[in-house]
Amino acid sequence: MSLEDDLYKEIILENYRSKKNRRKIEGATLHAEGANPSCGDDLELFLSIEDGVVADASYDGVGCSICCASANLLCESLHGRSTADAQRILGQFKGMLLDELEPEFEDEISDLEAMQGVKHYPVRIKCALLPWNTLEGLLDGVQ
Amino acid sequence: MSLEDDLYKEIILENYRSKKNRRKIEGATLHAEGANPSCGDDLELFLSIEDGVVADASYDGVGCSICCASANLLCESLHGRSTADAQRILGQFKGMLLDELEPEFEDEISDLEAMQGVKHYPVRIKCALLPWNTLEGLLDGVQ
Amino acid sequence: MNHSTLHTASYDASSLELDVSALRAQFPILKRSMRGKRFSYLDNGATSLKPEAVIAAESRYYSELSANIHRGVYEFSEQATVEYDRARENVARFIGADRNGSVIFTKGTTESVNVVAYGWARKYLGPGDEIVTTELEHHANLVPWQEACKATGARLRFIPVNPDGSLQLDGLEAVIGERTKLVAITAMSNVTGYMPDLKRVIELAHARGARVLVDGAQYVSHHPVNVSTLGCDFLVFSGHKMCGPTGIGVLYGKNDVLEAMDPLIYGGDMVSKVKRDEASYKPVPDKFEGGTPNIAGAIALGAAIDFLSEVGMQRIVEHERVLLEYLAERASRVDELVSYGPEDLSARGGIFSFNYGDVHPHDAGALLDQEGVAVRTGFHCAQPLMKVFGVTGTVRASLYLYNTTDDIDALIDGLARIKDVFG
Amino acid sequence: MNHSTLHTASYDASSLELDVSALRAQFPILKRSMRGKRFSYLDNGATSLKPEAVIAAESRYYSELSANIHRGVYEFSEQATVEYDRARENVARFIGADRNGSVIFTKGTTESVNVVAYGWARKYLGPGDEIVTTELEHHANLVPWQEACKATGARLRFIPVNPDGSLQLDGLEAVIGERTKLVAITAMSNVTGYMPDLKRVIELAHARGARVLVDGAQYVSHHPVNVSTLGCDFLVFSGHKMCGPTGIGVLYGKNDVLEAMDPLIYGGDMVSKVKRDEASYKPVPDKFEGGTPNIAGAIALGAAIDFLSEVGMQRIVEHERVLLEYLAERASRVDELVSYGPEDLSARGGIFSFNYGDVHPHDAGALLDQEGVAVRTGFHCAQPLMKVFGVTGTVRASLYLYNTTDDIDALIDGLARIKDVFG
Ligand SMILES: Cc1ncc(COP(=O)(O)O)c(C=O)c1O
Ligand SMILES: Cc1ncc(COP(=O)(O)O)c(C=O)c1O
Repeated sequence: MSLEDDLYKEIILENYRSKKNRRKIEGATLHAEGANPSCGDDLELFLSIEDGVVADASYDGVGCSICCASANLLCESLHGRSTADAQRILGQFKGMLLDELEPEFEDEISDLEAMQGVKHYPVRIKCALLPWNTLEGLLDGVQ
Repeated sequence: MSLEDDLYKEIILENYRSKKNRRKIEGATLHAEGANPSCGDDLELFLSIEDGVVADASYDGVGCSICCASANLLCESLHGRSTADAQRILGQFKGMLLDELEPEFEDEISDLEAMQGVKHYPVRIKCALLPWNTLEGLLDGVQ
Repeated sequence: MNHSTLHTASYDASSLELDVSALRAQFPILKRSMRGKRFSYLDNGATSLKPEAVIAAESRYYSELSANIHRGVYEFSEQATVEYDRARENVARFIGADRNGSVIFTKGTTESVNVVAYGWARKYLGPGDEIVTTELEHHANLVPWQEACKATGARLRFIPVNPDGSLQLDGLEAVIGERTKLVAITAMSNVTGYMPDLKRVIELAHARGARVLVDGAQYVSHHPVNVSTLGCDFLVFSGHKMCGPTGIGVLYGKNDVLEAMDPLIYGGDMVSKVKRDEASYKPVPDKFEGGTPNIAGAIALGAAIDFLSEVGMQRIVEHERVLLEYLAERASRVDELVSYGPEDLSARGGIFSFNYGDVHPHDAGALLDQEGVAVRTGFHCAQPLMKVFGVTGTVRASLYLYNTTDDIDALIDGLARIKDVFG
Repeated sequence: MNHSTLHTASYDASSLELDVSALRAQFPILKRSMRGKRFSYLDNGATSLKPEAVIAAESRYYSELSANIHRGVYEFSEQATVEYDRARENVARFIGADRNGSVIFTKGTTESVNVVAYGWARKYLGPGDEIVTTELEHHANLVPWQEACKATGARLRFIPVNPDGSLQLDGLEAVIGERTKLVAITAMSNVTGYMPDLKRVIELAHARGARVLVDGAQYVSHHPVNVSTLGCDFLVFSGHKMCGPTGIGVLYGKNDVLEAMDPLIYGGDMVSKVKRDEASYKPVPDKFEGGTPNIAGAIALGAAIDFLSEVGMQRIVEHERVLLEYLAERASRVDELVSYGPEDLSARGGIFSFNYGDVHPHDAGALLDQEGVAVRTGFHCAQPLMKVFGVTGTVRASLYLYNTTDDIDALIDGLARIKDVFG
């Protein structure tokens, strides 16, 4: 089990470095802050919803590579999805990291599986989940 | 080190069984209660002082053999003594049990040395000291 | 009459539930003698002996991990965190907690009760409210409520005790009423082993809208427990009485109650965001575990629970029942012996309190010590109950899984020694 | 440039105060490797490793005594009581307590602070009163005072921090004034190792009639301490950071203050007489030790103190000083590294906090882990200080007696790995 295989895979580093979704959305429909203060992770998540579909998603803030990569993947995977879809993806993602469930992501969002290796680093699970837990709070507000 | 040599010497058992000083003194000059509740020791100490001299001393209550024997020896050793003498004996007795000091009791009260063996049974030191600590409180009141 | 003949006849080893000699071999201290005699440990009510597996679990943490938990990004810290969390799950499973309840680690039963007395009672109670407890409680389940009443103006009421040490449950409706906000009751008296009908108390309390805290310090170590079916709101107990280490205990509570409560100990690890003038707190259980916890203690408590589960709690109950009956039987043939507690042994766990003639318990205990027999003497942190019995103390023999009839024989035979000296 | 050449030249092993290899042999965990690499433990600020003597002291209590203390009339209980009391005396001697002060066992620094925040601050403070603390405190020495202020109406004030993490003592008279009733201050920052001039703070506080609580969690494990000459009213620290076990800590206090305080934890062993509705309490220290204490933990803390005393606290100070200078020197040659804390190393204990470029501390820590290097990352329970530094966290390397230049080399060399991945 090497760190590069599990945690610092190229795909994670790419998502960490990507600035595409790292920005604020002015006038976002949904917006929330999430933090793991003891790690020093502090993110904001923005969603623009149009007709029940995620038109745009972004994040901003400070976080470790795992947290930011996870946030970027989250934004990527939600573009153009219904909030019901978002719920389903969220459930799969959390199940993958918390309940050892084998995820069944569609091809377009199969990059999310890259986060599976985080399971072997229990303290980092919290980092990977921070954006998703923040999303959960937002979606709960929608229903 | 056997229990009969240290703790349950004949002299201690005799003093425990003796009823001579086990009584209340009506109209005692000094009177106080002392207790080690967790052991179930609960004694009253009575002193009659006349012209600065202990005319009579007695105790009453519930206590283990060590506690009662110690109380009886206390009463025996104080009869006819000045309160200053009582202070000195008290100091010697506590020094014997707490500070490993070699006591120098006069012949008439050398029975007090019988309590020295209690030192080897740390929990029982509290029992042996209960009447004397009660005396200490009484004498502090005199000065 | 000849006791030895008697007991050998009616209680041979085969009637015991457990393979005691195999179990005894797992407790290093049982290889020792005390005062040159076979060591008969009958002070399990005070604390239990420790099996090798528990001692090794503590040592192993220090020799192989040693790291602090939470926030650690390196292997040993991660592993320590995993083991600490696993110990918590272990405890939860052992007491049958479901997802509506949580296990909080404390330093012992006493701290657990205080956490509730501060964080719940002081927060919610006021004048006119009542806390109900019983006259047979250990001071740990009495004094914190006295203080909570003093602080809030609530009133402390008592379920009274019968002369035999059982509770007067007939008048229960008169004690637990509309003003009752909490019932704090022991699952098993540490003086007599008496086990009150908790179900009945909990049902009535809940019907009145009151919460129930069960003091399981004596019970949990000796009996199967399922908090979900029992329905209590809180359960408190100590690791050291159940083959676990000192310095670790448990507060189980229902989540909704725990979430609404205030923490007792403030500091690191229980806060989420700290500003200069205020802080916000983490969810249960972290909120109640400020500071570096007893990591080795929690992990070793987990090992103790594995050990007990393997032995089987129901088998421990039955083993102790046989021994208690044997003890009561032998004691009944000693004229000078007065014992305390309900005659119906089926309402009692493995505890036997007595006095021998008018020999002070301290003296009886010291003479038994000379025979290698360890008993506890005194008021057993239960002064109100001593008052009911009209004594200042008792001698208490308390049993556990590694005890045998030999221990009881040593106790009863040791009484002859008392007669020699004080008779 | 070639670092290895540099340090080999200027810091050969002979400049170290301690015979480290003999010491290291006494720590079983140092025989292990982590992630397949030599284990470089630089997380001593979180908790220390344990020497065999301490691990054995705990095991020995369980294997040879196991009994509960107080009230026991049999040999093993008497002996356990003697050893527990001796541990207390040992601690008192170690911190130079005289007969005007007492040592109380708690479960750790955090509980110790809370005992004072409840039993003293909540009892004596009210609106108009002030508690003074600093911006560099660990949450354990901050959050309890926030809560005490909330409960009493007192006000919390801060000695401010300079940008380098030292305290602004120049304006001290403006902060510690006539309304100040308590000053709660660390003896050593767990983030930077900075050690404030306590003497000056204590003198001013006492001149104003205020009490002083010193948080010695980081300091006491690494430096000689004498509370009698220091003059503080309270000193708090944890066993697990000083080669001792988890679950045990110390509250030292002056007797007159302790006697007048209320206890925090109510229950058995701390009461003298208990009636149904009220109880009276034992004298110090028993009053503060309700319930069965962490007996094994206290005894093993005594063993840890014996171990440290034998090594010699002054030699530990000097050993760590050499290592800290070495670390600072090597770090100064790493361009991307930003460190926090006063430049004057003589005002600092063996702690070094830094960040590497804009790599998140968590990532830096995880990569160092792969090199066998254990560091702590995050906010170190000191959020207000993180704010001063303008960061959300740091990487912290903290030293102890068993560390060597090899550990520091592994750390600095490990930074190259970070560059590979994130550079
Ligand atoms: C300065 C300081 N104070 C208090 C504490 C809290 O100590 P504990 O977690 O042992 O209660 C720590 C340790 O993390 C510390 O470094
Ligand atoms: C019934 C009962 N409750 C509470 C306690 C207190 O437990 P601890 O001393 O472990 O806090 C005890 C043990 O002495 C007990 O027997």
